[in-house]
Amino acid sequence: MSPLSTLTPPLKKSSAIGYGRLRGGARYAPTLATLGLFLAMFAVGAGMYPSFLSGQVLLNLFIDNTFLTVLAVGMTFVILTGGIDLSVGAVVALSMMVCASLLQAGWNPSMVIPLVILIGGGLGTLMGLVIQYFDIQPFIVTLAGMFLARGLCYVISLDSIPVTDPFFTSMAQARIPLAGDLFISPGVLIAVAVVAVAFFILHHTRFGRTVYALGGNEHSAMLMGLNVKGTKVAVYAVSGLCSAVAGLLFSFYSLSGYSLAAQGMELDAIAAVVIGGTLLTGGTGYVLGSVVGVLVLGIVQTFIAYDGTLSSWWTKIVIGGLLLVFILLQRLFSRKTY
Amino acid sequence: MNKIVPVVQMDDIEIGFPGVKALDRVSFRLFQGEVHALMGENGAGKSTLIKALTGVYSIDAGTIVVLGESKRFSTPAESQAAGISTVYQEVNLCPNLSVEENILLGREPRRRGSIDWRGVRARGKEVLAQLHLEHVDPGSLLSEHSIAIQQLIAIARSVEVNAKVLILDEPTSSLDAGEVAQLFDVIRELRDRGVAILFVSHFLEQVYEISDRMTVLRNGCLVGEFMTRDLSRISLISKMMGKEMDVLAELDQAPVRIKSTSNASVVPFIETEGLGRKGSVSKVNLSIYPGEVVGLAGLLGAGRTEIARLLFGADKSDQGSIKIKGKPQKLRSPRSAIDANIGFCSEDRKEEGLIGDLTVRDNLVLAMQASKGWARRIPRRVQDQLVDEFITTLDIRPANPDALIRNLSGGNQQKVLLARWLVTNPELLILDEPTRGIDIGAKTQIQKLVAKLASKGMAVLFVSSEIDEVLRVSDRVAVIKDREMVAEVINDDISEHDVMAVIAGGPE
Amino acid sequence: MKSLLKNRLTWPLVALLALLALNQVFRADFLALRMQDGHLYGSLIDILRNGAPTVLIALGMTLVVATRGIDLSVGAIVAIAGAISCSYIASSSDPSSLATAGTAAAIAVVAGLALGVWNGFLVSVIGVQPIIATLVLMTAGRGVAQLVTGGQIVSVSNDHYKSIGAGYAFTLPISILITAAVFVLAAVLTRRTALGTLIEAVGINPVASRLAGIRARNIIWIVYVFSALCAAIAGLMISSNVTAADANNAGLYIEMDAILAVVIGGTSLAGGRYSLVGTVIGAFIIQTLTTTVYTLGIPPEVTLVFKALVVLSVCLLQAPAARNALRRFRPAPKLPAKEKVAI
Amino acid sequence: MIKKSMFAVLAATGLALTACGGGGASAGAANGSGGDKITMGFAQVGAESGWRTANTKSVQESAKEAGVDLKFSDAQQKQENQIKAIRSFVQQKVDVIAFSPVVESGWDTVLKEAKDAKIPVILTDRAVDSKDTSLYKTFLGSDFVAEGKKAGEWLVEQSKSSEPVNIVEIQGTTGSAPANDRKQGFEDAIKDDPDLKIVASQSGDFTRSGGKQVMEAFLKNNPDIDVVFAHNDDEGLGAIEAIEAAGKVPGKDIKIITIDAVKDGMTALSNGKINFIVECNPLLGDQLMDLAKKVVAGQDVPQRVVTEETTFTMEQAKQVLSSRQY
Repeated sequence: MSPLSTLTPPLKKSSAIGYGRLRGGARYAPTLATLGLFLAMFAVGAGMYPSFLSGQVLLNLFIDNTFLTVLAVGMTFVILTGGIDLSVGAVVALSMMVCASLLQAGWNPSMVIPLVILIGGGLGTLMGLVIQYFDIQPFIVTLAGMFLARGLCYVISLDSIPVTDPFFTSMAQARIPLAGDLFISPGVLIAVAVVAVAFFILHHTRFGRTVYALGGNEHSAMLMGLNVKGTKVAVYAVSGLCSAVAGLLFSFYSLSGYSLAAQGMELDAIAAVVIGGTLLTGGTGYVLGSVVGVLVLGIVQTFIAYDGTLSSWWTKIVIGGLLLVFILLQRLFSRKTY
Repeated sequence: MNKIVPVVQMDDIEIGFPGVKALDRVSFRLFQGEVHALMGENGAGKSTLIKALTGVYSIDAGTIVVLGESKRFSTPAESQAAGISTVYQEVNLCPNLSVEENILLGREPRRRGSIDWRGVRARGKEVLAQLHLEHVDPGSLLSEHSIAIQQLIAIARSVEVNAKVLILDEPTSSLDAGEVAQLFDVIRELRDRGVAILFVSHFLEQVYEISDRMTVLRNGCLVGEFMTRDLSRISLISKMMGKEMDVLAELDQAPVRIKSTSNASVVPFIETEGLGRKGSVSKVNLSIYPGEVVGLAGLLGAGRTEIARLLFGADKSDQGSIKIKGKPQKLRSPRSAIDANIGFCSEDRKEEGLIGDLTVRDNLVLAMQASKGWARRIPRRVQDQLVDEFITTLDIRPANPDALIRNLSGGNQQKVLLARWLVTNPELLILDEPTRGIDIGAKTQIQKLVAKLASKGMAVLFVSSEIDEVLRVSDRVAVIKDREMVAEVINDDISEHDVMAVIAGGPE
Repeated sequence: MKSLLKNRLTWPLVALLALLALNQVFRADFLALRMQDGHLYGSLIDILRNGAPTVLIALGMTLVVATRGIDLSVGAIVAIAGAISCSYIASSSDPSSLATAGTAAAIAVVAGLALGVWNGFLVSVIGVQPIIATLVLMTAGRGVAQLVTGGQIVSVSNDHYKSIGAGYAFTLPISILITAAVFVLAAVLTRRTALGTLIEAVGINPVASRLAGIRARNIIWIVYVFSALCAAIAGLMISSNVTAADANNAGLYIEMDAILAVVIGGTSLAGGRYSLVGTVIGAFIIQTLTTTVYTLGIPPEVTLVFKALVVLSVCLLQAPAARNALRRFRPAPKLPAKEKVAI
Repeated sequence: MIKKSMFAVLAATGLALTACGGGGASAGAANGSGGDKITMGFAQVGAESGWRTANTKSVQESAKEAGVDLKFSDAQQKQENQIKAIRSFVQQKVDVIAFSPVVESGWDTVLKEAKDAKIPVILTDRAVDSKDTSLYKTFLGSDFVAEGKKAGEWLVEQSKSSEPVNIVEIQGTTGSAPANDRKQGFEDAIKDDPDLKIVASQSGDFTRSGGKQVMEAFLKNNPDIDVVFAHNDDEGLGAIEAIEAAGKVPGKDIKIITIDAVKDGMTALSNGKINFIVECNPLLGDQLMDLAKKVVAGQDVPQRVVTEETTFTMEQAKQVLSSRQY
């Protein structure tokens, strides 16, 4: 409950200046609102189920969502420019399939991992090029990319392929102990590193600032002499790269390749980014907000698993309902007139 | 001076768009240390020529030589790399980023590959100070500032690069007198430092004040290059318009104001008492009578636009009251204002006026259609009648109702927007900067139209940053200062100076 | 000829015809129609009948997209409509009567309208971004449908109900006649009234539209309600076609098909100008594509790759930039979209 | 159940709205270990078909009868969700975990965690391909390959005469385990009979409308279809509609074989519209609870328990139809 009291001031502040134009502090309002809701949710869970209130439950949110975190990071880049990437889920599956099939064929992980990252980045770049140079809407190009990547999964194999490679197995089963008997997986470190790099790129490099400029006003960014074309292609490449990394993390997580894996994960990633406070119109948002968005989606699932009485359909309805609650509260806290 | 090699030399430039030749073998030169005005009516090809030089458009034929090197720009980045920096009329910055970032975007100081944010702040402050903008917080969002400040920040951005060539495309259209003077100081400073400056403006006085030389364009063709001091205003206008002097006599500068009939006995159409909105404006006591033009004068950012928006319900008021024809009324939305027979032309034509991808016809009847509701479509026959009528009376060109409005020039777009409200036959028409960024011909037409409308009994609220324009058209002038209405003067041969004195002196 | 090439409907139409021709090459009697049991029978009829739900949903989606929106919930609404009507019929005392079928359809349509009102409320009143607002119903809606059916496939045997999706009238499938009627309704609604112009205005410039006095809220509300209505009718068709409500799978991913159809038909997802005819062509391209997969005997594992390539090439054909590039093999001096041509 | 879940939502909503935590602690949901009552965490695949729902229902009802406290989690066909659910069961220290894997591979990590926490695991319905069989106690479920085989064997038996038989296959969801296995089993069974030939094979996504659309196309592309093999009843039922619409008689002009034996399928079978159904029994609940009790009590259980499944012809179907529960 104490986290809530620390949270109240910024919320109040942002709603107080709800009129007028967005001011400095209000830039963080949606993200802070989400963070507050996450903490509230955690408090409610802890109140309802005693074993909920444990550090490991919190850490499991990270362990179980490494891939989604990385996907959301890539998606944040794309959405910041005002675009969208629907292909990420399918590219995750493709990365897993390539990984699993090559490892099965006896390749060395030191060859497979760079190759997978290359394929992901390559697909992303390709989609970016089509979007930029043929001037086709990102929604459609990446939808086609989704079909293509998913289709290639089937072409590789219809059966699920187990991964038995020792490196992958060790990545999957290694436990990095923290204080007490708490632990995290190596994947969490990778995800955290990706988040850190993304944060650095977005806030401390010219490329990152161009991403924001592009989302603010593409035409102006062009007239300001920024490299709009290159940046636009690059964000899709980044998203592709992130999808590939997420695919590797998913491989570590599940030690298999499965052509139907990660279906609909693109919508989870988009939802996480938006819940985290990034506007789909571009220009506003933070990569850390997206991480909070992922945690929110994760805690909703944990909540449902702890409840354990929801039937299949009530699970769906509750997820939808909680999504709605988050959106509405976020609107409430960060209301902006137009 | 002729011996010196020009910084920029453009020869026989041709650019065509589908169906139109925008530039036809135009040549142009720009020398170091001069302010060169590019003159012409809307649509003469000024913007196109500038965009050819800044790499926004590719040229179809001709040569561009910058500092002795032949260039062919295909992106603004290339042009900027060659030392050419541009400030456009429409602020082309990113509203979602901070002021300092907008100034330094793409050129941020870096340390070991990472942006040096402290350096950004320091440099931002420095540049703002150069333009006497110390009061602007470099860390604030661009969108928090008025259009005028944004425009100055855009100039700050181009000052920052140490450009060889600085292009200012209508930089003053949203600045008030003080800011213009401030800007001109900066321009002279830069000129004396050896920067070649290309200046485009519709304000003749400003052009004569600042420029050394001018190039005149008409209909995409070159008319000629002149020394400013050798060319009289009247002959410049005749060169721009391609008309003889007697035709120009029509465009006299005498007041177009028609003394309104005595309306002492009439109830004001709208009357506000203590009207205001938190964080915006306050204490607005304004009444406008039928058949009267009331001007709103004040410095930029004084709250002129805010008052206009309150009277139209575009923003909700939270203080004071409004009476319409003597009856208290709340204006919660533009719709409620429209239902009360009020019309409003916004100062931001592009963002708040035009529906770019719709035709002139659709744009023109839009407000009327909106107030009828979607279910009752205005019959095509009636639409055609209205559109034809206004195309003729307002001289809208091209006279093609099916042209997309975004393809019209600024002045013609403005006329369509005016017509949008005129067809609804409003009792009060609020015009916020209706003549900004349009050429003299169209400007005079609009001023005359306002006078004519008032003489037919319409109440008009006329907002403009040009005090002389306000004085020419209004019967009364309300003076705004620091987001409050401070005075109301009957426009009885008062001068610009008088109004300035009120602004300077505060409430009487 | 030149204006024909410029017309934005030309390329989708060419793509559709090319696909049909491809089928004809592989199977000589593909385009043949014959009479059977008093109605027309053949692959073309199948395309019409099976494509009807997609066309219907895409029509609603077109108007939503024109206001800069998107409706991801249509698939869930399809499931809910089917679930409600079939459950009603299955539990009624007279499960095979016309009255039962009519009541069931009416209840489902009303439910669809209510869901549309809900979506419209979130988008226009609360101001939630459309993709997220409709994601709520997309997620929860299928759960609601399963709740109605108890997770089971509810089979009905009601010939009247069956005729909605599988019946024939005037030798044509009733479903396509219903779709045609909705198309006419949409066309009349948007072009005979001012709705179309106002939708486009709101989609192109919402701020200016508000200042011009357009009640954007109502307009946006109307399009979401219309979209949901179309989805509900499509839900009736889909469940009636197989005389069963499958809450889990009915209308799954149909939102993607519909959005594709809208875009292939030449309406930009950025809002503004739209083309209902283009959408219809786009939807039939997608349905024909499915049929082509069957005709050509493309194995299921490469079906998606094939679809991706076709979709991409249709979109490429349509994109002016791509056409210019193909024609001249160098990037055209593209005018930035937001830039007004200053002449 | 509905009431309780509503409460959970309302609690979450209300608390979040007023932004003051705590409160709803009295939700009263039984949790974790406690007493002699067995707590079972059950991670279901999803609710993707009627068969699956019957399966879920069976497990839930049997748990109630057997006095087992069931923690149910729906993975919505996603492996990662299932892993998360199992992990949260471990966290909650349930007595036994049962789950129907979404996919065969990739369970080692999470199952090891369960093993480390000394929680026994029972697989239902689908197997995992883990080499380490100590990770789970037993696998209870049907054999998809065998189902496909049974369908093929019946067909081989029926077509003794040496006339060529044209078969069309309507597959399940591309890439899913039942589709892959049933296809393989069927092909294995008919490969020795040169007269039996699969002339076309497409995915009908396990749905009626999928089955109908695929069958419509098959009928137009292939003039002589003798047999339809559909991977589940729903696809077969869709195919029947397409066959009838084409003016042919299902069951006579074209023979139909399906798998599952849900009620609608059995009805069609008893009406002669389907010729043969291989059963795939979803009612595993009672068997599962028995196994769970034994496992928790530390008794030995066989590694593999195959559900009792049979096949149905028209006559058999007529006899059992009235007693069919799902």
